[in-house]
Amino acid sequence: MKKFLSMFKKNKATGKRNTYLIMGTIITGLIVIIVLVGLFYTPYSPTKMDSSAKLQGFSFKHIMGTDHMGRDVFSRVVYGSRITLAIATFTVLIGAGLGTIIGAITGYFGGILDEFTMRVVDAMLAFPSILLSLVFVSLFGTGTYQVAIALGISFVPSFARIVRGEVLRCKNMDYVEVARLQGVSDLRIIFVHILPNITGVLVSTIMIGFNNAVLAEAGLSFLGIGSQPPYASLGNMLSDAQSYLFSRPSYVLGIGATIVLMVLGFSFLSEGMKRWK
Amino acid sequence: MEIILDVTDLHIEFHDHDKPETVVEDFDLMLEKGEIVGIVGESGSGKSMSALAIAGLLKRHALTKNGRIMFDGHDLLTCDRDILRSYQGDEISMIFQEPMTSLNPVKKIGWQVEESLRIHHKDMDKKERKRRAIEMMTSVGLREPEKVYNMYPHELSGGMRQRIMIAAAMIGEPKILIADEPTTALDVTIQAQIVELLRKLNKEKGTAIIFISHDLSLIRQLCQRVIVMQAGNIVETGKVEDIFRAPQMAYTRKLIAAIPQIDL
Amino acid sequence: MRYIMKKVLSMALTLFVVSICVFFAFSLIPGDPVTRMFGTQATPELIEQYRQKMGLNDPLIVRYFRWFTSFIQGDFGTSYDYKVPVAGMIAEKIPITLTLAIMSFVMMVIISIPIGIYTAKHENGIADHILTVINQIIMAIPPFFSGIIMTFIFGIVFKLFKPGGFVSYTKDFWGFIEYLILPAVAIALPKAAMATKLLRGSVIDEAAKDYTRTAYSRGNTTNGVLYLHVLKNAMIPVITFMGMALADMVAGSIVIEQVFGIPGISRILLTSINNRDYPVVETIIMGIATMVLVINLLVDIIYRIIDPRIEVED
Amino acid sequence: MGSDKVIQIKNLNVFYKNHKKSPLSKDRKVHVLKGVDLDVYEGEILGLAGESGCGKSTLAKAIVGMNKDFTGEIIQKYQDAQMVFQDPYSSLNPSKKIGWLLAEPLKVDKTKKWTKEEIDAKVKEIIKAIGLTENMLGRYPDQLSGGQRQRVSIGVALMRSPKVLIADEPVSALDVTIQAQILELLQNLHKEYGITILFISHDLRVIYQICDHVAVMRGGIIEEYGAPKEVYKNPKCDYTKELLVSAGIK
Repeated sequence: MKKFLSMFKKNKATGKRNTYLIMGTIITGLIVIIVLVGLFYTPYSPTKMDSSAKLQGFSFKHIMGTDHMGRDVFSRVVYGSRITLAIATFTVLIGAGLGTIIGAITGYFGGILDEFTMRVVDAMLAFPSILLSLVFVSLFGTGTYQVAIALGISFVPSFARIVRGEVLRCKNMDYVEVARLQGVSDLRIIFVHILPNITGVLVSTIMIGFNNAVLAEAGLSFLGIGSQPPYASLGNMLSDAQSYLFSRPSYVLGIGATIVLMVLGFSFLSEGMKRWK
Repeated sequence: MEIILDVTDLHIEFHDHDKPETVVEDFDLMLEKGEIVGIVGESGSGKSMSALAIAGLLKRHALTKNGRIMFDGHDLLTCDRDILRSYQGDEISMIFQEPMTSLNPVKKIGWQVEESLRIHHKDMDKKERKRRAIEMMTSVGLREPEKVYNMYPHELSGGMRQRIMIAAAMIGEPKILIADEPTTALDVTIQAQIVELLRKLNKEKGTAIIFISHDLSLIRQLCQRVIVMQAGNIVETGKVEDIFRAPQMAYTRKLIAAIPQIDL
Repeated sequence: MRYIMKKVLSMALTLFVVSICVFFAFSLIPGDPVTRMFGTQATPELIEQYRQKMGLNDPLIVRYFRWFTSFIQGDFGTSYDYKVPVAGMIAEKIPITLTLAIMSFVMMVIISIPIGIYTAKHENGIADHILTVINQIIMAIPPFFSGIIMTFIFGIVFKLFKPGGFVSYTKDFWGFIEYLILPAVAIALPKAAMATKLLRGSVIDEAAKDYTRTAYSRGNTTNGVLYLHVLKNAMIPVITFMGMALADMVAGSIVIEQVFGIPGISRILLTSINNRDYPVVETIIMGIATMVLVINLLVDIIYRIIDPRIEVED
Repeated sequence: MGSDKVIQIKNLNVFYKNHKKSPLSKDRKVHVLKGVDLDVYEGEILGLAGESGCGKSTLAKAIVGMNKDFTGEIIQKYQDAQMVFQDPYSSLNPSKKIGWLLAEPLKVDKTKKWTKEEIDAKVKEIIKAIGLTENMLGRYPDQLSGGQRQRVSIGVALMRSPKVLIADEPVSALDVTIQAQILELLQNLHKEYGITILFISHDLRVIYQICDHVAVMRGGIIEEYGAPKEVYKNPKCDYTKELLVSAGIK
């Protein structure tokens, strides 16, 4: 944590600030705060229809306008962001958690297990990620939880690959040999000696994971897979809004911009954290 | 003797950080035609930086260079980039410490050996270039040069790659060869062969050599004159035998003392 | 040649493994296909009769080999919903999706390579900074959103094309290509941004290596070093990325076909997933898997041509 | 005889498997050590000389048990040999402080349970023995110079007071003046703790300076063995001669 905070200060050697990290923190922070506040308060109920106020443009009353059923788009976006973020978090938790364990163990021990696992991982990685999630969705079903699990599993291979690569790199360092000579147990070497050296890469990968998870969830729900109306997630709402592109073009903007900002926040954070040591 | 290179008051400063950092201060060097001069020093002494500056290979941003490097009537520090380039690889060549990484991994050996000819002798035809390359590769002691000509760097050992580097550097018959720790990454027996090769080329082609090393005993084997550097400054300079017999400065004495003595 | 043979063999092996995974995954899902076919009209006798007819009572292994052998002979089974052969259903859709993917790929290559080289060459210049930020933003815009925006700008404001006015390639080939331009741009943009970023980084990394210093020492100009020495090395990771991007684009077109109302394989795939029409889903997945593997094979061959070190490592 | 030998190596053969990259390619075995016989005597510094690829590091790894895939015999009087590596930059974990690195060998010691006070005392003893000060304990490896790092590496190896220390090219990556200091440190520790040292180096001069015996290796075989002074004066095999000439000694 201390290290994280110190990254906001000017770099002593180069005199530069980590702009990406600052921008990423501001954007992501803002979205997270709005979503958290949205747990207790939104300007309108996201499901309350008002037939007298259909498809209104941006105004002070409705900052993102209203939709085709007269619901307040901003309130719906806050609600949809909550679903998107929740699924993304779940996805990254599964992906990073399982991926780190699989990658660390196969990378460290090597052998047949490693060769087999990596074949499977490579085969999965070669598949386009959206297709992979579609395969799992068609196996598990199309509900919110199913989508979260499907996305989570499809994220495991990339985490496993990256962690394995890092562990392999560290494993060949002499300090691991030294530890082995002293009789340090394998698990202690993996988790106490090696893992602290790859936190930088891991944290940055997790942020990229969020970035990809938000994109993937939005894509799937745009296709109508995932949480169902009236509690729609962002992609779903965007798909609805597209039908009204003629009558109220600005309808898509609020929703689309939210997705872009959410992704941008995470991608900035990841860029910034690549400089984490 | 004819002076072919005259470096005076060379001063190099890096500006990567807030505070400028001086890496070379008041470096002087007069190189006579056909002689071998050694520059010795530990890491951070500025020996490689001086060499890179002479070869015109220090990157142009984030640093300042002062002083003069006179070659062929031009100051290489201030002259036009095109003039500098016309000397690089043709009149002034350089070989480096890491033969494993100094060659382009995806280009054939022959292509890399001929490169200087392609750049500086545009009228030369392909056949002649190849003939010269094979000839040069033979004279640096490569067996089967025809075969090596079509190989890639990863197929060769470290010693062979350093020979290739030397062949590529010498193909334009330069006046000056700058060798930056050319044997440090090699085994002792290979090291001795490379040193022998450099001595032979110096004799046959009359190329002057600036030989940079951290190893005083190696300098003693090859060079006539030596410049001792420490922390960017020249500590002492003179004939190799004089310096070994009667080192003037404390640092030189320390360097000599660090060589384990063998009395058989 | 031996290298290619080896890769083809390994590709066939992978495809075999994928087919096993796909078949067993879809066979293990709860729910009986016959019940699924007849819905509420299903009587136990009818179900049993069809189970016999379709060979569903045979052991899984037998069914797998039956499925696999007919699959490689081009018989992909019959759709539960439409009761027609799957092959016929998707045959005319594939060229549409494939054209879209290839157009996006060409655009990505055309955009990313010059910009990547330019920004790397002028590292830390003003243009580099601006392009890097733009890049970062473009990467964050999902194709379905940029597709909608483009529909609005070019379709509704400037009326340069008619949204939803897709023409099939059988009727008007150039009209078909014209309609696909905007969708292809939408797919290509984020990939091009990523490729640009990767190429820029790769060129900068390679330019810091020892051999570039050697190249300068022989009197090369900056452009000489860049184009004769650095670029070939720098392309190696970019080619891997582009191969994966091409595969991604085939899948990415699924979403974008929805945005632009293009009747490619996406609509069939989505309805089949929603309706659990497994023969169709299996076929499309196997089709895309085969394509992905063929792309990988091509990437491996290009690799082998560019990087002479590969043979030794193998 | 016999009892004063800390390590006896008899007809040691080591094969390296070239790890296969795909199931379609064949395993290739490389014969790295070809019947090595070597005795290491208690309290001596034995120099192992040779060029890269001659098998000297392989021999070291076999002795400390990092490579168990060998035929022949390795008899050790004490089973506690520790090792110091060449590269002072990769042999210290960059994410740990010096104090932690020194304490780790005691924390994982299976033969004895160390209390916190005992560990602290031992760490302080060793940091002094390797010529560093206690304020270094709170630093990270990247805040140290190459020579200081190599001192710490030696310190880590000494924490459990081993009777045998194997030093694999411990000074090759260092500047000459630093090299001299580390050699002096090794000699001092040798005297003070009575440790037997197997000193691996490609540098015949360094071996001459500190070793009691020297074994010259080439291609997995020990070509020559003896006291450095004798071997250097009257080298019996051509290879030793070539090495001596190359190094400018003869």
